[in-house]
Amino acid sequence: MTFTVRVEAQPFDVAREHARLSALGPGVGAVVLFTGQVRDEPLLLDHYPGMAERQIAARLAEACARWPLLGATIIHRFGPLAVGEGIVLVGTASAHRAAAFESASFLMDWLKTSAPFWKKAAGGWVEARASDELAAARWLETQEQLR
Amino acid sequence: MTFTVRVEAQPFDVAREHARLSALGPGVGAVVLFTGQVRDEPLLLDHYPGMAERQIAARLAEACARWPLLGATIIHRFGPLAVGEGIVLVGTASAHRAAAFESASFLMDWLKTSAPFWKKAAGGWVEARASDELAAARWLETQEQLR
Amino acid sequence: MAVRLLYFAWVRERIGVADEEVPLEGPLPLAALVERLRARTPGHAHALGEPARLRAAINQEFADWNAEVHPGDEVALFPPVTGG
Amino acid sequence: MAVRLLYFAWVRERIGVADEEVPLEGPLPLAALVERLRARTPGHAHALGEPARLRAAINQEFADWNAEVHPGDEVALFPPVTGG
Repeated sequence: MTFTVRVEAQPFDVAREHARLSALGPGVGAVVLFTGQVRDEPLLLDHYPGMAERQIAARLAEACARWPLLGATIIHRFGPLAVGEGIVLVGTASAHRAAAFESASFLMDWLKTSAPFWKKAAGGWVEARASDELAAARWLETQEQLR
Repeated sequence: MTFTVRVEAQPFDVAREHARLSALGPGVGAVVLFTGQVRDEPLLLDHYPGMAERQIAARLAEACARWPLLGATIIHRFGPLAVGEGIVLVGTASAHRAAAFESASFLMDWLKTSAPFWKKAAGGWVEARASDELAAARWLETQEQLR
Repeated sequence: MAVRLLYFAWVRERIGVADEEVPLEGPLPLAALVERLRARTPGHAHALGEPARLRAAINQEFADWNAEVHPGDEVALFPPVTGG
Repeated sequence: MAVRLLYFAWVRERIGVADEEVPLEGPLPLAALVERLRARTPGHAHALGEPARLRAAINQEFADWNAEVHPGDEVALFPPVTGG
């Protein structure tokens, strides 16, 4: 089992991260890889070093408590990013698809509302979206159902 | 927009499929890539040529009707497969993460119950799982909620 | 006039052939066609003895046992699918 | 005794510094600390004028305005996060 959190400026390598997760052992049956990328206009990503890693690691620990994961990788970039560049990668590996899908979706929803990053576009700082708060909150409501 | 369905014997290239989806234009903000791989013991995958492509394409058309996808790729392999080898790849690209996650999960659930493939292991033909039928059925129940 | 039959997975293994043509003069419910097929060989009887364990497709679309098979159709019989 | 303040995004831009130390002799609710900070410069007043638009962390954990800040703590003030 390998759980990795990285906060860094350089681009990530999707193929390498997928290969790592899929090679975690003969028990891996499903890998889900989510990537978020810059849409429509370049962005500058500000972040809070230290707290960023800490918050992401805390969300990952919660995911591990809820789903039988065999591995997970979370990478969040900061700094200037061009259109089409990857911002965030969340990868999960499990025996079955439900755990891999649900945990990756959970991690993304919580990163959106609790990882201390801020996007700045040409028009100024991007406003937080109420829909992101709702997306994260639904995992609180469904906590019992999902077990 | 590019929607691709392939049923083939050779291994797929995760990096290439991800790169294709993420390069579909400046509107792409989220890519979800699911891969299913052989767990625990080698498998032989039998399939129904023609119907396999047709069923997968039908599921993809349903996904496109339900979510605002900018592209999707579905690859299903057949023939002999070693432990750790990829069996199926489902990739989706959209502006936002919810559409990419939900459509990829939908496609996998329906492929499990409607794509004509059969797995044979050393101990014989793998039995269908009732949980897969239930996973597919929940998309019928939630069809209204999700719009 | 005939229908083309295709068999997959353990249905094919028990019957011993992957495909065959059987004569069909007019429309027939799928259940009745399977009944006829069972009489062909002991392998057919073994493969097709428990319809609850089988699934069927007519012209590459899933079909239930009440569906009508027409001359010229492609009919496939197989276990519940286990791909993905 | 002091607390270390960190500012991010438009909070940092309005205040004009990324971090600073302010004296603190004993525990103080976060809301009261922010009140004090607002009085430092017009930039602070502009950045910290609407607490509803701000979020806070104490020692890298999210904190609400009632939380107590202690001397030696690291306090961060920033807009709602927009990563991912």
